[in-house]
Amino acid sequence: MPRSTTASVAFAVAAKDLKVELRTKTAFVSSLVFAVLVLAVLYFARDKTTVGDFDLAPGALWVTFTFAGMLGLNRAFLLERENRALDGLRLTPASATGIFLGKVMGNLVFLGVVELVSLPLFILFYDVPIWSQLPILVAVIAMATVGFVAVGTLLSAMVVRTRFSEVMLPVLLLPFLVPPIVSAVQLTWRILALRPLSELTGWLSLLGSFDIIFFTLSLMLFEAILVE
Amino acid sequence: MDSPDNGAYMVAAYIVTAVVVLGYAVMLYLRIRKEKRRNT
Amino acid sequence: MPASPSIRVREVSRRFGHRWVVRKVSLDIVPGEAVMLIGGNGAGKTTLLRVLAGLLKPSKGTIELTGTVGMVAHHTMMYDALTARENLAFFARLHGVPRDEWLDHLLELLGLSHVAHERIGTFSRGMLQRLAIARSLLHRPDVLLLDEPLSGLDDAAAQVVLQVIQELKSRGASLVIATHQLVELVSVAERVGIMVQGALVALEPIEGRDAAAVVARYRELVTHAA
Amino acid sequence: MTRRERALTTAHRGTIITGIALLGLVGVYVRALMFTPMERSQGLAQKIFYVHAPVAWAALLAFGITGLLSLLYLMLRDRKLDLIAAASAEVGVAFAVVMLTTGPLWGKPVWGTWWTWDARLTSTLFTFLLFVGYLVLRGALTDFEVRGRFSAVLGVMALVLVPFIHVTVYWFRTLHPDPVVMKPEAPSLPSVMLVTLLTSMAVCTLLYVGFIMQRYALAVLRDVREEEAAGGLS
Repeated sequence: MPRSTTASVAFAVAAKDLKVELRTKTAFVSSLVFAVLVLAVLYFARDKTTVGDFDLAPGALWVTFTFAGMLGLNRAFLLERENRALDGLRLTPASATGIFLGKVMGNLVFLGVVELVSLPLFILFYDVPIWSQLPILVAVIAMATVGFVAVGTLLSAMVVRTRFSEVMLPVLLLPFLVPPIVSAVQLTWRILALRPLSELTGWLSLLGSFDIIFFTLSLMLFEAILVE
Repeated sequence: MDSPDNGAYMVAAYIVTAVVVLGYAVMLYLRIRKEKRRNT
Repeated sequence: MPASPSIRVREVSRRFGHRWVVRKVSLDIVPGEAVMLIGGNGAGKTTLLRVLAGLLKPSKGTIELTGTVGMVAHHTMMYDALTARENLAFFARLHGVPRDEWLDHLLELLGLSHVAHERIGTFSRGMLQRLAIARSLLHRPDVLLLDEPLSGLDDAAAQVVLQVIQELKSRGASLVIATHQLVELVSVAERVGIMVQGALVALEPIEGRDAAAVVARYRELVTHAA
Repeated sequence: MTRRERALTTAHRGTIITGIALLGLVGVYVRALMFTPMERSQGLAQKIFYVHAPVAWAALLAFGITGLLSLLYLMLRDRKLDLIAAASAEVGVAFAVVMLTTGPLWGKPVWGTWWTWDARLTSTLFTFLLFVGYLVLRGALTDFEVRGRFSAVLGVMALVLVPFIHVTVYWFRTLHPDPVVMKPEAPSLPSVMLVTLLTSMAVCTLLYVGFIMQRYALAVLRDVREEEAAGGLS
């Protein structure tokens, strides 16, 4: 009997998640609308003369990404709760690791697209030197998103099994956002202010170690959540 | 240099500490007593 | 020497919180045999099946299972937004089963070829049930667990399912079928297990008894156990 | 001794320890308010330190124990560990409430702002929110086996997160100039003040022990009652 490897399971799960999302688009549209809303509100809520673009831009970017992302995180496991599809997954020899990695990949792609679409909007609202700093900025966005998604995927696997998962996820996830999002904001602020790399290394190392530690921890703990 | 006159904050802090600690202790005691009665 | 059992269940119990839902069930099933489980709602049939399937760990007792398991439950365990074929292809991939011809055969077998490319969100109860059976057969399981396989099926669809059960038995699979519809299923099962409040109060060969006789036996045990 | 009897004795002993600790707290109040000299530069408000720091210590002790027991629970799956971890979390939250109220009361007179975003105060705030989330999650799960597993997972995640929060807030914090005079680390205290501080810490630790014994016993009593109501495995 051919075995399904963790990798093939992960890709199958991620592909399925994204295919379903492409068909339904509910979570994607709501995340996007939310992102635009937050960007617009923050932009129009300030007096340009007193609050400069530099002061507001990093915060606006990360508030948008964080909350738009949180909106979409539950989707991955709500999908499994419908028709108890998760039981179908558990009936196959697919490992918990494979399923977790698949869900994380699905969420990363989902969030990546939301970020990709709202970034130009962000540039529209705030004239900050994005283009020259794009590579390092994208790297920081990617790192923060990985940390945020790894923890968020683990927590949403638990939360969807309670009655009020929509409210519960932000409550549990907020403290976990402090290290990655604060680092990301600090890095974004310095990047946009064209500060030398030496000023970035501290926060980059914090963000990097958060990603590595929490990705591994979430991976290992996911099995304890899946088994009944 | 004479010290700032902020004794009021100290009093407030000590009162708050007492209220919360005592409040929690009493609440615990009552919850246990209620449970004891339901448990016989 | 009887064939070695494909399922060996020893004193299995399972609780949710403090409530014991399955109590000290022991049973052996040999290849090619179908056992019918009957009992009221809350008798523990579904929980026992989920424990046998490995979805729930037994709180006490042990299960030895040779070969692979397939299950059909109340819920379809599939994705409404995907088509019939996409669902099967997804689970086939997780089972590591090469797709294509085997999938088409299953869809054919269960009379779903004409709707293979439609989203299952639009399917009727009967179509979903048959697709769920197709999904449970993807990896050619040695043991198949069916929870109310005929519920919500019209006569034609029920006949298809009964045919599939016969065919699986002839190819040496073991089946456990939890059901309320005794009439149709009594003909395909060798033995009947009667569950009352989580306990297997009886496990007897059917020996050609018809549905009415089995129901009478069930009532006798239920009143006795109450 | 049945499980219920053992729980009743634990509750009883816990109540006694809490009683003793509360008396100790009265002693600390008397000592701090009357017999410990006022710190000249901060004034009387500095005395808030003698309750604020020990309470903060007790809160972090409680949360640390919850985290460690959660890790042990995931390995040993012993329900006792789960119930003690939950009890410790609740007690930790109670202490954190005291810390988060006395903190600003101390910050305002001494540093001019209610919330100084001081590294330790802020990291305790987020740790407090983390464990409030822990209790909320427990409340939302009815089956005790799932509740035990899920809260243990969150407990372990929280244990690893606390140092991260501290570093993040500390780095963030040191970027802004220090608002006024003194940061609330434990400054080198003259001995008489130090003794007050240490006795207060001892009292708070004893209080923690009393509270956790009571809360754990309560949880066991409830569990025994539910178990009997559900009937055995006969």
